[in-house]
Amino acid sequence: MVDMSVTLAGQRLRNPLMTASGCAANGKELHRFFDVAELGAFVTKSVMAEPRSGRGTPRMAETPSGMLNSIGLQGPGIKAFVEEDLPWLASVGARVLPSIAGSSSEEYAEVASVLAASEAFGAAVGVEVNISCPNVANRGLVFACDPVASSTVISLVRETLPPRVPVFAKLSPDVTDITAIAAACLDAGADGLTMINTLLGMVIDTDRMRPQLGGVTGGLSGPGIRPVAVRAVWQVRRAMLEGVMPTVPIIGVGGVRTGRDALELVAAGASAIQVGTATFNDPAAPVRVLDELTGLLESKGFASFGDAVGVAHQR
Amino acid sequence: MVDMSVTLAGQRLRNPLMTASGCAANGKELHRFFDVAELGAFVTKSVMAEPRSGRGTPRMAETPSGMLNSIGLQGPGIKAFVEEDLPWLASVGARVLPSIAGSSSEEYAEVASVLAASEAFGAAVGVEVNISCPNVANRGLVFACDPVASSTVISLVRETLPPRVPVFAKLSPDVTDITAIAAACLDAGADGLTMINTLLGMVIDTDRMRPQLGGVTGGLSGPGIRPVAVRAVWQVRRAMLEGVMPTVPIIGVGGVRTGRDALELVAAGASAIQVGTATFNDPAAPVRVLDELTGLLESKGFASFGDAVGVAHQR
Amino acid sequence: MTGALSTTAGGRRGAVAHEVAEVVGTRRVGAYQHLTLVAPGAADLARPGQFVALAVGDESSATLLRRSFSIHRVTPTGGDGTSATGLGTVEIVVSAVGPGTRWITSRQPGDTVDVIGPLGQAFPLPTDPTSCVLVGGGYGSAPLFWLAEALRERGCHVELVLGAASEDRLFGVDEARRSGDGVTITTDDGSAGHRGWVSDVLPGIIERTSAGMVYGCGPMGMLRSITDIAAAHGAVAQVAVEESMACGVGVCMTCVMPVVGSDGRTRMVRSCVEGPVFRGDAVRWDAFEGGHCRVPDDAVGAPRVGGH
Amino acid sequence: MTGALSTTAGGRRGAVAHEVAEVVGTRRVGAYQHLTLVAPGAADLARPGQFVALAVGDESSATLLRRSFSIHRVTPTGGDGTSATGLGTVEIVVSAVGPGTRWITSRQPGDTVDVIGPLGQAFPLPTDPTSCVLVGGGYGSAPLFWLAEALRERGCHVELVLGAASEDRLFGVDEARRSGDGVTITTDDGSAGHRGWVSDVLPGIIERTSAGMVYGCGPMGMLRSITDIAAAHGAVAQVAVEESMACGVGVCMTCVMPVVGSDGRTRMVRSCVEGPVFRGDAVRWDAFEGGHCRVPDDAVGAPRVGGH
Ligand SMILES: Cc1cc2nc3c(=O)[nH]c(=O)nc-3n(C[C@H](O)[C@H](O)[C@H](O)COP(=O)(O)OP(=O)(O)OC[C@H]3O[C@@H](n4cnc5c(N)ncnc54)[C@H](O)[C@@H]3O)c2cc1C
Ligand SMILES: Cc1cc2nc3c(=O)[nH]c(=O)nc-3n(C[C@H](O)[C@H](O)[C@H](O)COP(=O)(O)OP(=O)(O)OC[C@H]3O[C@@H](n4cnc5c(N)ncnc54)[C@H](O)[C@@H]3O)c2cc1C
Ligand SMILES: Cc1cc2nc3c(=O)[nH]c(=O)nc-3n(C[C@H](O)[C@H](O)[C@H](O)COP(=O)(O)O)c2cc1C
Ligand SMILES: Cc1cc2nc3c(=O)[nH]c(=O)nc-3n(C[C@H](O)[C@H](O)[C@H](O)COP(=O)(O)O)c2cc1C
Ligand code: FES
Ligand code: FES
Repeated sequence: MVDMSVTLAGQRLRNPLMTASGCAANGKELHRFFDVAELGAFVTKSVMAEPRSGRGTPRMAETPSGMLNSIGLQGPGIKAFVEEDLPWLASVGARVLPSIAGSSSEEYAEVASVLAASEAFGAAVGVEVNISCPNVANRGLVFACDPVASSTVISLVRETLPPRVPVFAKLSPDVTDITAIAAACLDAGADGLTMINTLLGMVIDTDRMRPQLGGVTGGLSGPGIRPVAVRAVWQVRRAMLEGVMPTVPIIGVGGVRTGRDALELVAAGASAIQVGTATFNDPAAPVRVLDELTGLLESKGFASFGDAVGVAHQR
Repeated sequence: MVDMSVTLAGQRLRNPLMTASGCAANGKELHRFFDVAELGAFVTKSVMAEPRSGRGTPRMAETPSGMLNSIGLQGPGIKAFVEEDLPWLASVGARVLPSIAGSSSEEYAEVASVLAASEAFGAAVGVEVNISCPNVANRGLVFACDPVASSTVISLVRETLPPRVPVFAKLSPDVTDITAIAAACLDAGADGLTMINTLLGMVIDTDRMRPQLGGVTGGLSGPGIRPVAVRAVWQVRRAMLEGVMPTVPIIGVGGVRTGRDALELVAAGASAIQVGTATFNDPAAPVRVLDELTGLLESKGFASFGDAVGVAHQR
Repeated sequence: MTGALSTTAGGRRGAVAHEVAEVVGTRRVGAYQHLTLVAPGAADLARPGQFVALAVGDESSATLLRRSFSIHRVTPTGGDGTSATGLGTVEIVVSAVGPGTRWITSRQPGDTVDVIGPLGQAFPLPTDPTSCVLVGGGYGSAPLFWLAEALRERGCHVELVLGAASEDRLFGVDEARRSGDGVTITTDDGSAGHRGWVSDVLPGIIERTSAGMVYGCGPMGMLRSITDIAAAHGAVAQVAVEESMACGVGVCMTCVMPVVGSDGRTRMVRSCVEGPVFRGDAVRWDAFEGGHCRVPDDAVGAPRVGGH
Repeated sequence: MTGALSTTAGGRRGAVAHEVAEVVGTRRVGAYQHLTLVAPGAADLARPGQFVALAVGDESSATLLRRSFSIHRVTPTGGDGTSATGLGTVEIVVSAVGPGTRWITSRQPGDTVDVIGPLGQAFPLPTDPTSCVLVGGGYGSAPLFWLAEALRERGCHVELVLGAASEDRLFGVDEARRSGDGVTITTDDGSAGHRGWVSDVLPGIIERTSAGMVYGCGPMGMLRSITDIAAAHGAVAQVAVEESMACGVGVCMTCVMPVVGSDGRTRMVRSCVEGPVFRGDAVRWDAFEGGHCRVPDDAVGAPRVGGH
C-alpha cells in the first residue's frame, strides 16, 4: 500500500486530494455523494467580509473541454461562514482549507481575523488566500497580477493568523511571470502556494451577437487549461530547486479529471491536488481521483505519495 | 450574397480567411486539398535569417481540445524562402502574409530586408511579425512579453519595409496586460495586430514521469484556448474604441474550428481570421470555415463581412 | 459508481443517486425524443417536479457539463420483479437543440448514460383537495401528467393546459386526457386546439374551475404570465424554471435567480437545489430581460455604488 | 468534403483523397482489429507502404489530431462494379493502445470515419528481379503482404519474417504463407515459431536467399537492427517508421527525424511526407535514445553554441 499521507507546511493530511474553491460549495451538497471527511482537505468557496449576491446571469458558458464562469464571489459573508458552514464541516470530521477573498487588503485581514477567532477554526489546516480578486483601490486590477499588491495582502493575512496555521497564496496564471508573483508571496510570509486560478476568457453568444456572460469576461477552467497549470507548477518548482525562492509546498489545481491528470501535476511538483470543474461532471470526482492516483502510484512502485512529488524534475 | 471582401490596412483581400503561421507550412501541402489562392491570405511559417533544424522530438503532445507543440521554428531560412516558397505561392495566385521571426531585433530587420528585396514580394499583402520568440539578448525572455523589446522589433521592421506594406505584430497571450503590448506595438508603427499566439503549457508523460516534449514546455493551441483569444481581441478592440490606442485591424486567431467560432472572434473585433490547429484535423478547414462563416452572416442578414466586425461591443 | 451499479446516498439530506443507466426505450414523439432509462436509484426516490442531470459523451468528451431534464415519469423497482419495469425506470422527454441534447437523443437501446437524480425540489402538493390547473409549454408538459395523477389521488380536480408553437411541439395530448379531468390545447399557429397562447385560455379555466393552484412548466415568459394570471384570480402559482445549470447539484452557483424569501428579502438562490419549483410570486420577474437576469438592487449582498 | 463524397486532388502533387468512409467490415485478429473501409479515393491511389490518417470522434470531439495507420491492402474501384469490393476499399490493422485507437476499433459496420489518404512515400520497388526479405514486427507486418505480391509480380523472390512478443501479437501468418515464397516466425516467448527476435533469424535468411533488399516495418529498435544486419550483408534496407504525427499531411513539423540526404547532409525531415519509408542507412539512428530524438550537431540548421 502506498502511503498517501502528506504534510503540508506542518499540517498532516491523510491524503493529498482536495476540492477546489468555488467548485464544491461548503460541503453539504457533496456530502450526499461521498463522505467529505475522506478528503485530505475540503476547500471552501472564497468568502468575503459581507454577504455578496455575485453577478447577474448568465454566469456560465460551456467551452471545448472547459467552461467559463463569472459568479462574482457570491457568498454568505464571513460571519455566516464561521457560524454555519465551518462548524458543519467540523461536525462531520472534515479537515478544512477555508478560502478567503477581499476587495482591499484590509478586507482580507478582517476576514482572516474573524475566521481565526471562530470556534470551529480548529478544523482548519490552513487558509487559502484567493488573491485573484479585483483590487478596488487600484482600478480593479487583480491583486494576483501585481507582486506588490499580492505581497501586501499576504503579509496582512499572515500577521493576522496564528503561526501554526499555514497560509497558501492562490495565484493567477494571467501574468507575464508567475515565479515573480510566487516569490513576492513567499517573501511576504506565505507558507505555500496554490496554482492555478482560472484564466481570463470570454465567449460570444453568436445568436445574440453579444458577450454570453452577464459579467462579459469570466474565468476559464477545466481539462483544456491543464497544460497551463502543469507549466505553472513546473516553473515555480523549478525556481525553488534553483534556489530562486524557498521551497514550500505547492497545491496543484487546474483541469484535473482523472488520477493520471493529478499525477501530471504531482510529477511537476505539486504536493496536493484540487479537483474543480471535473466535480460538475462527476460529483465524486475528488475521491475518485484519489483512488485512481493511489492505484497509479502503486502500479509504478512508489512507496509513498511524497516520493512522486516533483519527480519529473529529476529525469 | 454577403460581401466577404475586407481591406486590411490598405490591402484589399477577397475574404477574411487565412491560414495560421506554422499550421499550414508554405502552401504546397494544403494545395493538394484546396486552391490556396481562394484564401484571403496565406500566412507562411515564421522564417528566420538562417536555416533552422528546430527542436528534437517528441515535438507534440495532445491535450483535451488542443495540443502542445515545440517545433522550435524549424525552417529553411529567408534566402530559401524568397527563392522557393514565396515564388511558388505567387505562381499559384495566392496572396501571402509572410511571417518573420528572429532571435534579436537586428535579425528581424535582416529578414524583413531580404524579404522586401525579393522578386516575388509583390504577392505579399503585409508582413506578420512573430514576436513570440526568445530574445537571446535578454536571457531568452520572449519579445512579446516586454513592451520595450516588442516596440524595438516593430519599429526596425517598419523602417525596413516599404510604407505600402502593412506590418502586423503577432502578440502572445502570456502577459499580464495585452493592451499594453498592443499599444507599444502600434506606437512603434505596427499597422495591425494578430492575436493570439499559443499559451505556454506543459504535459508530463506519466509513463516515463518526465516532460513529454523534448523541449520541456510548448505552445498550447486549439479550441480549448478560444475563450482566451476572444477575450484578448475584445480587450484590445475595447481599448481602441475607448481611444486608448489608435484603431487598426485585428487578425483573430486561436481555436477556430468552425464558422461559428470565427464569428465569435469577428464579433469581438477581428477583421480577419486565421485557422491553425483545426487544419491538422481537417486540411480544408480554412476554406470550410470561410463557407460556414459566409453562410452564418447571410442567415443573420449582414450585407457585408465588415458590418459584423466588433458588433458585440454595441449590444 | 461503477458499471451498472448505483450509489444512493439515502441517509443524507436530499437523497440522490448517481448511476450508469441503460437506455431501454427511445421513441420519437412529435418534435421530441422520449427516452426510458434504467435508473432504479432515481426511480425510487423521485417525486413530480424533480429532475435528472445527464452527462454527455464518455470520459474523453469535450463536453464536461451535465444537461438537466425534468422527470416525465418513474416506475419504481419492487413489485414482483418479473416485468421489465420492475427494474426501476426514469423517463425523460428531450428536445434536441444543441450538441448535448443531440448526443442524448441519439442514444440507442442498450447504450448507457450517466445519470444523477432525483435533483431539486418537487412540486408541493396541497394538503386538502383543491382544484388545480397544470400548464405546460412545449416539452414543459412532460412532468405534469405524473403530477396530475398525484393530485387526483389526493382528490383534487385537475385541468391541464398544453401549449406550443405548433402541433408537433405539443407533448402528451393523449396522456393529458388520461391523467386529467379536462384538457385544453393551444398552438401559436392554430395547427391544434385554440390558436394563441396558454395565457389566453388560462383565466377562463381558473374561473370555471375555481382553481386554487396553478402549476406551470415551460419557458420563462410563460411562467411569468401564469404567475400574473394566477395572482389576478387569487390562485397560487408554482412554477418549474429552467436556468442554465453547470452542475445541477448545488455546488457551482451558476443557476441562480432572484427569489423573495420568507423574510421578504430577495436573494440570488440556486434554482437547482432550492428550485426548480418556486412559488411564482416569489420570483423577481422584473430582473429578467432579454436573456439576462440582473441582481435586483434590493437583493441581499447586491453590489453597492462604490463597492461592497 | 460532405457526406459520403470524397474529394480527390488528382491533378496536384501527391494526389490524396479526403473522404467520409463507411466501415464495411471489422473483425478481431489476435490482439488487433482488422477494419475494412469504403474509401475509393485512397483505394485507387495507394501503393504499398503508404498510410491513411483517421480523425477520432465527431466535430465535438476533444481529440483533434488524426491517427495514422499503414494501409494493409486496397481493393480499387472499377472491375464490373457488382461486387462489394468494387466500391473501393482500404483495409487497416489497428492495435488499441490509447483513446484514439480504442475509438477507431470500436467502430461498427455502417459507422463512418473520416479518412485522408494515401499519405507518404511508398516502398520503392527494385527495377530488376531481386531477392527480398520483408520483416514485420507486430502489426508492422500489415503492409507487407501487399508489398510481397507487388514484388513477386516483378519476379522477385520474397521471404517474409514475422516477429512479435507472443503469438496473439503476430499478424497475418496465413496471409504470409500465401503471399511469400518462404515465411519465418519468431516470438519473444516462443509461443509460435522461433523463440527470439527477428534479428536472430534475419542474417541466415539474407544469406540463404542472397537478398539484395530488406524491407522492414515495426518498432524503431527493430528497424535499426534490420538496417545494421542488411548493411553487414551488403543489402539495402527500406524501413517504414512510426513517428508521432499531428497532421500526417506535412504542415505541422511534429513528425520530423534526422535523415541524411543525397548531398550527405543530415536534415530534420518530415516522416509523413518524405517518409514513412526511408532507406535504413539514411536514418540517423544515433540520435534516438530513450523515447527522445535529438537534433544531431551536424544537422543543417542545428542549434549552435551561443545561438543561431
Ligand atoms: C431543471 C431543468 C429541466 C429541464 N427539462 C428539460 C426537458 O424535460 N426536456 C428538454 O428537452 N430540455 C429540458 N431542459 C433544458 C435542457 O437542459 C437544455 O435544452 C439542454 O441542456 C441544452 O443542451 P445542449 O447541449 O443541447 O444545448 P446548448 O445550448 O449547446 O447547451 C450549452 C449549455 O447551456 C445550457 N443550456 C442551454 N439551454 C438551456 C436551457 N434551456 N435550460 C438550461 N440550460 C440550458 C446547457 O446545460 C449547457 O451547459 C431542462 C433544463 C433544466 C435546467
Ligand atoms: C505512419 C504510421 C503508420 C502506423 N500504422 C499503424 C498500424 O498499421 N496499426 C496500428 O495499430 N498503429 C499504427 N500506427 C500507430 C498509431 O498511429 C498509434 O498507435 C495511434 O496514433 C495511437 O493513438 P491513441 O489515441 O490510441 O493513443 P495515444 O498514445 O493516446 O495517442 C496520443 C497521441 O500520440 C500519437 N501516437 C501515439 N503512439 C504513436 C505511435 N506508435 N506512432 C505514432 N504516433 C503515435 C497519436 O497519434 C496521438 O496524437 C502508425 C503510426 C504511423 C505514424
Ligand atoms: C464555478 C467556479 C467558481 C470558482 N470560484 C472560485 C472561488 O471562489 N475562489 C477561488 O479561489 N477559485 C475559484 N474558482 C477557481 C477554481 O478553484 C480552480 O482554481 C480553477 O477552476 C481551475 O481548476 P479546475 O480546472 O479543476 O476547475 C472557481 C472555479 C469555477 C469553475
Ligand atoms: C505546430 C504549430 C506551429 C506553430 N508555428 C508558429 C510559427 O511559426 N509562428 C507563429 O507566429 N505562430 C505559430 N504557431 C501559432 C499559430 O499560428 C496560432 O497562433 C496558434 O496555434 C493559435 O491558433 P489555433 O488555436 O487555431 O492553432 C504554431 C502553432 C502550432 C500548433
Ligand atoms: S447548477 Fe450548480 S449550483 Fe445550481
Ligand atoms: S505529421 Fe504534420 S508534418 Fe508530418
